[in-house]
Amino acid sequence: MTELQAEQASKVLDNSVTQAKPRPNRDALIALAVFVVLALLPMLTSSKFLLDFVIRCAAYGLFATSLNLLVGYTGLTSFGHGMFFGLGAYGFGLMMQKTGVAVPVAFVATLAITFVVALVIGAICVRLKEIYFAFVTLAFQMLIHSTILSWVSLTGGDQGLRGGIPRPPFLGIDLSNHLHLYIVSCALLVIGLFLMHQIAQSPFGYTLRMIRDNATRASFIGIDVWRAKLTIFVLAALFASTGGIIMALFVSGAYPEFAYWTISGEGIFINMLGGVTTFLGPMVGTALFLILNDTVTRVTEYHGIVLGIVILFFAIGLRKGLMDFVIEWYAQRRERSGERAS
Amino acid sequence: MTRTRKPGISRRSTLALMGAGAVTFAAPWVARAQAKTIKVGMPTILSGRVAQLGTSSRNGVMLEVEKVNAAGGLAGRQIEMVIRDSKGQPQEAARVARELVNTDGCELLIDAEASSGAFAVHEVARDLGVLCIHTNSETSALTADPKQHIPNAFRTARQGVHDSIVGGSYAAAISKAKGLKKWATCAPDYAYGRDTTGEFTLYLKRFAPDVEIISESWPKLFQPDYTEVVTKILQAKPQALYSCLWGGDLTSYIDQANIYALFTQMEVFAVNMADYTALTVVKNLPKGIHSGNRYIKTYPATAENAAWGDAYKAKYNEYPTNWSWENATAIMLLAEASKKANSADGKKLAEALRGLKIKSPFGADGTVTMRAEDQTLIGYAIGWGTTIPQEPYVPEVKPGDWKTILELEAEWKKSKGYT
Amino acid sequence: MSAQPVVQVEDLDVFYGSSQILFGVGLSVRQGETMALLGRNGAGKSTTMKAIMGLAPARRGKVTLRGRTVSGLKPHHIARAGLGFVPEDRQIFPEHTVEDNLEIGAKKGPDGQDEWSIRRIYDVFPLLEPLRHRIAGRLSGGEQQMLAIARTLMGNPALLLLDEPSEGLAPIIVQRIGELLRQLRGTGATVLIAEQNMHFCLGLASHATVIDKGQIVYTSGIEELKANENIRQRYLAL
Amino acid sequence: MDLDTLTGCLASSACLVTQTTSGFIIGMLLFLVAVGLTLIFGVLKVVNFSHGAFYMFGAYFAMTAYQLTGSFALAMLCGAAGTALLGLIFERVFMSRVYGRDVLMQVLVCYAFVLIFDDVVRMIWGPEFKSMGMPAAFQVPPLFIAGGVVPPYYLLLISVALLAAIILGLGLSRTRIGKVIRAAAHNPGMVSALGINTGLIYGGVFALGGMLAGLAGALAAPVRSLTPGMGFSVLIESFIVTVIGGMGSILGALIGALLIGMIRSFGSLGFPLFTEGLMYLFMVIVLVSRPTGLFGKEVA
Repeated sequence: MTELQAEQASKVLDNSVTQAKPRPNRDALIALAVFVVLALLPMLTSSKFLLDFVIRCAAYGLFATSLNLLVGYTGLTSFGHGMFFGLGAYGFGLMMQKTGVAVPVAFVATLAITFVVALVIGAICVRLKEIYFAFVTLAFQMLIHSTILSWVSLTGGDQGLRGGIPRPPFLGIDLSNHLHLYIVSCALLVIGLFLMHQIAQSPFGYTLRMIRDNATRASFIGIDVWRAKLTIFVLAALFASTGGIIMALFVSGAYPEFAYWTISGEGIFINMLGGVTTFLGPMVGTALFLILNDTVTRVTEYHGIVLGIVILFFAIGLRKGLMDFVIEWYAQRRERSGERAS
Repeated sequence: MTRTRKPGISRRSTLALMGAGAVTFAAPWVARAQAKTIKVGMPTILSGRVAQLGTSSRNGVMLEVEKVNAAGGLAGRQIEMVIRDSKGQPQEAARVARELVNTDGCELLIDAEASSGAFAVHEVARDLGVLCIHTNSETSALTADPKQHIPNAFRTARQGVHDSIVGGSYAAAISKAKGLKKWATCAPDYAYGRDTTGEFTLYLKRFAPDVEIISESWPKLFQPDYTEVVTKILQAKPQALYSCLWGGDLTSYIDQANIYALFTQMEVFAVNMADYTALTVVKNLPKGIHSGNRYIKTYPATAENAAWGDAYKAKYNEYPTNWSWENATAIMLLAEASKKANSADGKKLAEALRGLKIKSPFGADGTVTMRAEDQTLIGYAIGWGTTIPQEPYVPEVKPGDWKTILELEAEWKKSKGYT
Repeated sequence: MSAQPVVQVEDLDVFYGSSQILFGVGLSVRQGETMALLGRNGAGKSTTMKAIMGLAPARRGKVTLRGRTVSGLKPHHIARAGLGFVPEDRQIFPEHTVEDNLEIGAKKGPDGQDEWSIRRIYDVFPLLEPLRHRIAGRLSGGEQQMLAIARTLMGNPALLLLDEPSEGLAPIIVQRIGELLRQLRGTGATVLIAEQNMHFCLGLASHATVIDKGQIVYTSGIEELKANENIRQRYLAL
Repeated sequence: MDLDTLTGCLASSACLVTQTTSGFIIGMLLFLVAVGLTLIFGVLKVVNFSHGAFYMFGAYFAMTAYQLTGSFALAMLCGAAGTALLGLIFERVFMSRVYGRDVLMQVLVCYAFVLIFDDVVRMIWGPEFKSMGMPAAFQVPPLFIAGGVVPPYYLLLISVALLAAIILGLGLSRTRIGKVIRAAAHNPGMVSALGINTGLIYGGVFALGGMLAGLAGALAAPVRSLTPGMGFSVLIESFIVTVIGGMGSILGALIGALLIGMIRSFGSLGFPLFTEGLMYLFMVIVLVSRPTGLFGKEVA
């Protein structure tokens, strides 16, 4: 980040600091309320399209929000975050296809695998700064993608995991039932967002912001920067992996595209669309991105041009994500009305 | 945006009009005749590296849909195609397929995806139970593997194993005649390339047991530069080379191998050469490359086939591709099945499709059959010949024998544990 | 001395972010003058220099160079209009040789003057000549300062802006730089020097302006400043 | 793995010559693309993700010019000049707005143009792949040098690329404009305070980088198929090259490109199924042991 942006970003975040102290109970209540609303949605509408949309939002949203923990909160520009999305999808899919364990077991085991892989890769990557961090994460992503393509006997190569992912019912939940899958995806999304919000608002979260703004100063006051970066790298990987698992369940398969750099690129694009200075920016970005993708591919096969122009509008025209823009606009309005009042 | 080429304008605007007509402008008109129309969803690849093939799939379908609609549609219901781009990404293909059924109300699916997309759409078909015809995936396992089998999915594409049996026996005959013992292979490093090469060499060795594979190259799909592959093959000094590179990769490879004079040093068997997308593009096409037919209007050498190829060319100003005929066949089969079932209902159509034999310009004997046991197409024209640099490109095609193909296929299935 | 000032600065306001650094700064330097801009550390000297050069954005105010308004122009336009800037930390190109540095600085003056050649630079800065093929990053601080001044002179400026030329240099080197500047003054050059080191300037400048907390508080000839104990005590004592 | 073939090749001079030249061919073409990338990064501090598009446009421009005029030399010229102009416009109109901004913003602007440029090519030239064809002058049998096979066209290709490398190297170190460019890479603010229009330098460097990529595309056009999106795999490989060699270092780009060429050339003998992976692995190793690449400078 440039200094100016870091300054802007920290200003916005500082504002929210003074207003909102970590309030886990209140957050939990909000999360619960959101979940209830989402869970009641199928009763109001019979549109499978809407449910599909929410499921995809859950997969991409967890992925993009976790990327923002790195990009927006810690200043770690990862170009390879998609590898954990792919890892989640493949880990879960393979576990279900090859071992036939129960869904929750496979879920936890996949996160455990992600944890180990992220720890190893992270330990190597977080030593590097800025563009070099970006490159080395990208290189790892390509290496993993290449491995998936080459290791045909395990991964099915370019054709992905074929034959569908078995989803035996557990605890009365049957994930091959669309509605059940929907509810579980919503639950994972809400829990994931809640946890990430707790991380962001915790003292550790403020350590991360300090590292982003000035890593040298942070290390002067006794923060182990490497350790903090590694911790958030691994945590973010876990949430990205969860997103991958939801995606694997949604398409009942896993494909090399899930571990390709384009997924990381889309994650960055989503973050830019929604804005990186607010916690919910990436969620807003996810919804925007999916709506944009779905409608544009419907209308024209030249969607590259349309998407390109939209990106340019945000990057050069607006110069910030939508949520950043909204918040700034709101703050300015409040300031102006404040002036008028005084 | 300026469009430079004159012929391009007319072709593209036809495409645009057609696409728009099918998807958008038709909507109000359709609304009035709601009960009469049947929506058919078609996820395919309209952007990215293989957009050309996706476009040709769409062309193949639309050419036939017009005929079917003019003749009264499917059991009296006009077909309305809803064609969407999946960008070649499996997860998008799955998403689009779901959306086509769930939101757009499509009652049938034509899955014009490449292999990985086809497997993704296959899962959607399994989930939703909608009638789905895979038109492009040649991966044998899609229909041969009983684990994949679902009653509502069919395939109208050629099958890798059929191709390899014919190619293997053709190549073996030439090997014996010319004493070609040392072979090299060069195939794109992905499932299609690996499977096809494996099966080809399997049958080559079966028919000509003294053949030996002395060198294998596995360039990446869409690799721009094949120099190291070409020189590696030159080093190995084989007497013959097999390759299942296709499209732009094949033409790149030929251009790059040409300047090393590779084609004068060995017999080349390139299964995907005899396709107009490659034949018309390569500027200095070497003489005498052995190739399997993909789509070529002179084989089968019938008036029907030539007429179909010309009609396509007249309409789209380019020749059909392998994917074109495969997609056209799907519509032809659906039309016949709806006549047989006197219904456009997916379940009834599926029932009618099983074992259905129809007249077809692409049939080896003028007919093609949707085999009931594994719901895949057989009896299509398949053969090998050698190329010349100008039309008709492959003057003589030696047809494959379907009796042998079916026998060996059954044996192959057994060896894979599929039966 | 001509009546028209070479540079005229009026009412300059500069902000960094939301904090204001300069408050209505105004000064002018006439042909042949050497003006010292004096003030404590952080008083706004460097910012004033940068604002004149177009490197710091002025929110309000006007800079006129030889009768032409240059405020708002890009730095390279301002340089071509005749301003030569020697920054505080010298900013020589460390990977280039001494001669390359001079070559990069070479350009004609605003009226097409071409008084400075590499040859003449070596005549005026004889110390640089033996170093001509040396990588500039390996020079000593004093040598780098000389090179920075020489590089700017290669652009034939009508006015030379020197930002803290004595900073961080050993007294003996400072003395040498001082001699050099006196020599330049002898050639009729017009100079604006920002300095914290008052004594360095007293023997060098013809006029002085004192800045404090972003505002100009005093302007006079150098002799008057020497005589004005009060100002020196209030604004310039360390 | 097929180590026998590899060791067998290393023992045979014919094989060594052929594979080494093939490594050179791959490497030098890659160098032309990568050097533009590294130059743009070095001076503008922008990672130009749209660089592959210039390679693509170079090839298409060359093909069209060749079809219209039948002159190979004109085709090369059109490929290079057309992309230089495109680079200049792209930099002045769009990239210049995101200098000094977040890396993400720059990447996004480039990403936007990757999408846009591919679609523009698809609109103008159609989605089908095309072939320019080898000029008659080069449709000659290959040469045999020490038992190795070398096609004459590739000799031309290597010579042009080498010439470009030499001109570039000398130009940057010996001419005033070259010195100014290097100075601007180091300290653009000071360069502009000396009266030099850095915007012009930036535009020029971008045009130069685009031109080199376009020249590479034009040189590749007779032997590679042309299709929208063809720049992508070339871009990825050029990235590996610049990252290995060190972002901003021209010598690094040369060495990196040749290394990748040799890895590809000999790797395909020894590790036919993992040649691609070999490149990434090498990149990871270099990045981990020397984050700034082999010839990169420590960033301040």
